[in-house]
Amino acid sequence: MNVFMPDLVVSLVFITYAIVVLLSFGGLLTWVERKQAAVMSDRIGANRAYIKIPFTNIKLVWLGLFHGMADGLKMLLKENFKPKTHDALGYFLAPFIVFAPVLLVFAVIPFGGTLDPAQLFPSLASWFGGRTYPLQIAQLDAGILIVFAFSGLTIIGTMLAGWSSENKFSLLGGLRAGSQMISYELVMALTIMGLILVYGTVDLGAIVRQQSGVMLGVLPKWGVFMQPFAAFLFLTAAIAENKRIPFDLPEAESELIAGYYTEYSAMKMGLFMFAEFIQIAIVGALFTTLFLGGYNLPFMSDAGFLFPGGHAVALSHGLVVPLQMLGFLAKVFLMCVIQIQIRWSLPRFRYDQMLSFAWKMLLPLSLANLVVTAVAMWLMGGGQ
Amino acid sequence: MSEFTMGPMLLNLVLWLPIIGVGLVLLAARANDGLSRTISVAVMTVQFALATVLYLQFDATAAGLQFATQLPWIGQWGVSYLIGLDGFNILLVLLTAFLGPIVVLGAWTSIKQDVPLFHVMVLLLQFAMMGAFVAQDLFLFYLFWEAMLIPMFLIIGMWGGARRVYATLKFVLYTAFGSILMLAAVIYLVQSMQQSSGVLSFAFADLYQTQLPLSVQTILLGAFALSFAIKVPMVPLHTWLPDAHVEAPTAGSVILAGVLLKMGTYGFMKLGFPLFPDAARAFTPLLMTLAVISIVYGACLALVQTDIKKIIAYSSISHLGYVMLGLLSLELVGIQGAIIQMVSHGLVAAGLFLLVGMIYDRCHTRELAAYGGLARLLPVYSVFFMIFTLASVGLPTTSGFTGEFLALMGAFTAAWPAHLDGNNLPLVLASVAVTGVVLGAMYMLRFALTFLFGEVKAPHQSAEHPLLDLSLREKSILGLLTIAVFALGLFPDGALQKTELAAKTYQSLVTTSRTPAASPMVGVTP
Amino acid sequence: MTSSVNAQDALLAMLPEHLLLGGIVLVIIMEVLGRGSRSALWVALGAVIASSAAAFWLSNVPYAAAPFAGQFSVTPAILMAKGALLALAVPVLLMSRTEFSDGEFSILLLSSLYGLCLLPSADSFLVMFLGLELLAMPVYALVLLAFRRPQSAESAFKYLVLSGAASATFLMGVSLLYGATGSMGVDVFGAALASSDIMTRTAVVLLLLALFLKAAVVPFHAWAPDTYEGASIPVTAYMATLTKGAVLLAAVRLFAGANVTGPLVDLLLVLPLVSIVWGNLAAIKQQSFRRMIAYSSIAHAGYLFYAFLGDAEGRMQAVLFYVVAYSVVNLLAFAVMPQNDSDEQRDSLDALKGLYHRNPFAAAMIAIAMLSLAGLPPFPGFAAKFLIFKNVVAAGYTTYAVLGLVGSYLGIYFYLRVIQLLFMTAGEAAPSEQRAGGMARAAGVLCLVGTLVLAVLPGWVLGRM
Amino acid sequence: MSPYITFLLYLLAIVGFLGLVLTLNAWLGPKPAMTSTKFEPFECGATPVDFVNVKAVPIKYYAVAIIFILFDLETMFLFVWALGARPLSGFLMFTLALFIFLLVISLLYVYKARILEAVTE
Amino acid sequence: MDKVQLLLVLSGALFSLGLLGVIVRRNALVMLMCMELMLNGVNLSLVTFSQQRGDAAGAVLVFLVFVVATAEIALAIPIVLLLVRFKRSMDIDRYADLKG
Repeated sequence: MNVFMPDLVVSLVFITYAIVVLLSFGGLLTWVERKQAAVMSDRIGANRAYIKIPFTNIKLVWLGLFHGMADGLKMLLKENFKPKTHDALGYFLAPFIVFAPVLLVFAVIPFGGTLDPAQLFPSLASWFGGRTYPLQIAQLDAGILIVFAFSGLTIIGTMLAGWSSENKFSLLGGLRAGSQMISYELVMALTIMGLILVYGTVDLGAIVRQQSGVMLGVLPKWGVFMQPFAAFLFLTAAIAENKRIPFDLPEAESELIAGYYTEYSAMKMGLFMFAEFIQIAIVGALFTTLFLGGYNLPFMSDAGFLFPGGHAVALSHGLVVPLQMLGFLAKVFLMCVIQIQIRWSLPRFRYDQMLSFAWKMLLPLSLANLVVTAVAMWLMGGGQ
Repeated sequence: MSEFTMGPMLLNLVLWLPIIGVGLVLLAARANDGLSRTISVAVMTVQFALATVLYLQFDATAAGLQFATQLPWIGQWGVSYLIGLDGFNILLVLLTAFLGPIVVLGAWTSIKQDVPLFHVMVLLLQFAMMGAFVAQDLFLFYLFWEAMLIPMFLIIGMWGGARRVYATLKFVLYTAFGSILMLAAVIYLVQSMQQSSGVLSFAFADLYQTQLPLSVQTILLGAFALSFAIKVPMVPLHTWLPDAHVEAPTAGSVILAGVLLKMGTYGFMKLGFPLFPDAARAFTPLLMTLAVISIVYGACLALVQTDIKKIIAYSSISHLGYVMLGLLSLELVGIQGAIIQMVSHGLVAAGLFLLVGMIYDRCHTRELAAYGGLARLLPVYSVFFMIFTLASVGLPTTSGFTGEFLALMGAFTAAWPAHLDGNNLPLVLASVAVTGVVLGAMYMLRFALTFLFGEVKAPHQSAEHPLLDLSLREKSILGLLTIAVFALGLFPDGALQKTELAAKTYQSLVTTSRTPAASPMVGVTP
Repeated sequence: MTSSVNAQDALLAMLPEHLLLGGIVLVIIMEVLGRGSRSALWVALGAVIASSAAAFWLSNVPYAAAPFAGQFSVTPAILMAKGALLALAVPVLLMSRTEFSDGEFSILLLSSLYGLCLLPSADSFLVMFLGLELLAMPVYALVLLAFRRPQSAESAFKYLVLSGAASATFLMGVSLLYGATGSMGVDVFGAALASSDIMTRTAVVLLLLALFLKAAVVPFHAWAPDTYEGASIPVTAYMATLTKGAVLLAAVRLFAGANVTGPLVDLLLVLPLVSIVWGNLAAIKQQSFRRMIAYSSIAHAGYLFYAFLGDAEGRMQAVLFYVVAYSVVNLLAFAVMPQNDSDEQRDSLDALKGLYHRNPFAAAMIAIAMLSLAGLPPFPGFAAKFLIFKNVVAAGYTTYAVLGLVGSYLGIYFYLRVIQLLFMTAGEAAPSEQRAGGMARAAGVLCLVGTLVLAVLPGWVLGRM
Repeated sequence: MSPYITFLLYLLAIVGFLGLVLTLNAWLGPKPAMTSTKFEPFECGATPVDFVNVKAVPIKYYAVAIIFILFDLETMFLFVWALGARPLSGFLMFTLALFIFLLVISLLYVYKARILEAVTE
Repeated sequence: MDKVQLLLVLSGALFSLGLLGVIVRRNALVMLMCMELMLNGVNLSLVTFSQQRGDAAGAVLVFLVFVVATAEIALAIPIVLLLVRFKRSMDIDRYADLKG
């Protein structure tokens, strides 16, 4: 029986979903960032862009939601400037190397539970042959290692952008970005070490599955409750890895203009910006997967809800899957909002402070976290 | 060697005394040069006295080693510290010990720089030479044999003449080349002995038992012979010797001619021929030819030299040819003659080199043409010079006569039966060798005549610096040598007795065939 | 997997390594606390001496264990080898005092020694590779550490690239062998020697080439002279002696019980011979002492590989004895080298002219070292060479033994030339010339004692190996 | 279907998207003539120091890179340890303790060497 | 040609290419890259064999190779930088103060 076609179709659907979701998140977050800033500073913002329906006077403002679209359009229509001296190959490749890995990371993140197409489309049951699909683009065992591998690529892209532009400020920005990102990359990897020790796997799907159910009677068995400290460290490191305020030194406008992408314009510059916003979502997704139970909703299993105290609500598969997907998106969105909240709340670090914060603060703390986790597990009987 | 008695102790003392002397000289090195000289001459004298005791106590009738010491040394390789006296080495040990103080006294004033180092080197050399003579273990022998190079290298290189570095490198490189091949042969010999008989030992006595096919014997003898022949030196491997002698300081020349050259012939006698008797016999004609060529060629070269040291150097080549001739004759008389000739040449050449050194110290040139009529200026010197010249020529009553006569006699004794069998070569060779005696007389007398008589010439002398005759020190060392030369010439009986048994042993070893019945193939080269 | 580890064995069998590790950690801690500089050397010395003593003690017990089965094992002979090599590191540390004032040298040297200790014990290629790298890697840094002249960087780079390429070659060989046999154990190498399978044979050739590269055997020697020249004296001494010895011990472990047979034997016959001849010839024209030593070490690598022609059981002993004898005298020469302001001057052979008249002790020591390296009796170099050639003859390779000996004869000239410069040539001291530092001289005396012991009592030493 | 193929498809889709937008931009964007002023590197509003821009990278940043590489390797080993540490025996705890101890020592050494401070000095 | 052979040929090609590069290329950085290429060829073959045999030993060695390669590069880069500073060039033919 040919299993290739159904697999291909499902994969293409997943890929489309992922790209659409991530791109919309990226676009949406530009608006969220503006809007949230406005709300926090008690002003009305991002309300000018609109679509005027032709031949009427109706302007669709929709809370300024069209700002994101306008940005995108504007960048498409701008002049594609290239500096006089630059390394052509590096200059051309850098946006790709920055942008692509960010999206690629999503390949290993499960954005929902297991899909059984036969239940959703009974007519196609025989075509699918009873195969089920976890909602995840590529089920790679290496899981989290893939995440780190590809976020590492971003560093190269960033530095390449800075170096190939052959501008002093770009170079400095690139170097700062490089040393910052590698430092926090390291911290990020160390923070989840405790989690990996607890779960005993690096496969993100398995990690999420282990987070279903409850512990201590009421609490969802989420990573954040098992490793609260790690969650905090991870989020900090992830924000820094994304070069967001308070760690935005590589592109500090007031110091370095735009850092490594000073010499980029139009859509190429847009891609750098876009990548940053998408990465907010990716960080949110990662955090959700690792610490917030992923697509798991509290007290919910594949069969429906089972609340403490014995109340049970049965749900059909057709309901469970969208619920899980929505739950996942909601958690991710929440995390994005938190990140933007942080962005508007904190001042920027000084460069040396930023480095020593990584090496002298987060790194020892994450090591301590690992040791404490290990000791606790050992005392509790070796984590059988 | 069943019990540890005074005898072995004495031999050990004789051997190790120079090392004690080295320690003392090093301790005194910071003080003054005179102390170094005194220490080393004292040590050498004591050594000579003890060696004399050994000589007197040596039992000429007893077979085997005397005063032997055997201690396990490198057990894994079957190497032991085995030393002892036998008829082969007793005379040479005595000669070495006798020349020791003479060398030091001879260099008393001529060595002015780095005096402590000089004495350290002389003492080390003395130790190595003594060790090579008394060693009864091949490994030990090789060790001492090679160890001699280093002090000699420095003695020639540091205190020698203008081209000393060239000469000393040539000396060492020549000698080392032979030694390397000998080392390979030693390893192969011991290894094949172990494989065929299961005995892992370097002791000469054990090695004399080895059975080897003729082809292997030939190759091994070739390696040994190359090493020894370079040391003797035999033509055509002699070219290092004139250079070394000319550039060496007097003391170096004396040691070189007096003892070091004997190493080669001693090696042939003790090792080369007895270890590989079949090959030795097979190659006797070749070796004998080379020996005779050495005699005649050396003498011819000596005849045309203008450098006084070179004359004596080439005469050494000629004289040692007789030793080889005697050894190869395989006649008792010839073998004994060879031994006596070794000692005799040691004494005579030492005396001649000392004499040349003394005149060089005074006149700073070695050109024969620069001298003349010294008999008028330096009467005492001239007397001694005549004595040693005549001893070198082989005048009866001197040691030179005894040695050469016996060696030639051996050659003829061996040649006659062969001649009757139709092999004329030995007879021809022996006859040619006799011409060497005549040539010897020619070059020595030419030397003495130009040197001592005729127009009075002596460089570097003036009214302020008159040419002084021999000092008491010089007289006494030459006197000692003269006594020895005459003693050996007039009363060779004692020496002959002590070596008779050894000569017989040598004879029987070399004449007994030792090829195995069925040749075991050992160490086949892939 | 983990439960099979016997704690006591793991502690005892690796005691020398543990002590070294303790030393490293202690020195780093002291550096961190800011009181390293002066006392780091003493701590490192203590660690090396302690671990050497531990190895000797365990060897004498006698102790044998395999705490990590299939990875790491010790026997009395191996422990003896470790102890001997570690003891040789003591003079290196002592003579480092004049060149390096801070603790980095000690840390790097101890790390390298740790790798050295792993090599003779390695049961699997994993450990052996780890050992080889741990051995070499700190040395790259050491070459660069005493940055005395621009050439240091160049020499470090050359060493790194060549050594890295050698490691990769080694690994490729390991990989192919692993593919062919399915085992990572070093024992498979011996069986592979005689194999006719093309993959296995390629693997063996690659492994041999890697060893030749690491040990600087002609034609893979070009890095050695450059690297030795650019490094400072203690580092050159370390590279020329211990590193080379460790590589050879690794080779011994690799060949294990195997007699050299099969079609690849030619490789082991010809290249070492060429190495001997070329090393000795090329050394003649050198003007720099360290380059000369480098070429001499190339020749000595040839002798050492000759040992592999001999029977398997005597190999370890022959190699170890040779390495010890060769190292002791090399270290002796380096320890007493007079100091000079500029490294070039210190290194030049001309600086040795007439040294005897200025510094008789140093001149005598260097002379002894040269004579021993030349293999002249009664110095230990002779006994070592004798042992190796004896084994070669016993194994039946008489022709090659003779050729090797003749090759070694070629070397005598340039060693004697050094003595000639020391004793027979007049030379003025450079204005900045000083005697070697006190600690270095102490190292020299230690080496002298070692040399004398090896010269006078080779039987005693051999009996213990 | 192998997840790697899916992964590759995903990658292709992303690169395709990128190519699309960049091509659109190149096609749609204006292409005015270049002027020399436009080519001057922009340096924070000040007159450019030098028209030839720099490519040389300050060496001090390499120090950070190197310590990152080294510690990242340690992390790799920790990954392996964490994955393999089941059941968590005393011996494994001991190995962790040893490892972390050495890690901390080297971290302290990094602090002591002032590599981080050097970047900004 | 099955998958294993293909992978082995690839790894051999990588290795040989690297080796060739180390020998013939004159740019210091390229030489280092070629060295890494050799190691990557090795890694590929190790992993292939490890998979083929279902044995972890090969994969473990790969880990060690990672470490070593990284440490080597960590050391190599500063050395190259020093060289460039002294010679103003990455061409190793210009590093001829020491003639091998």
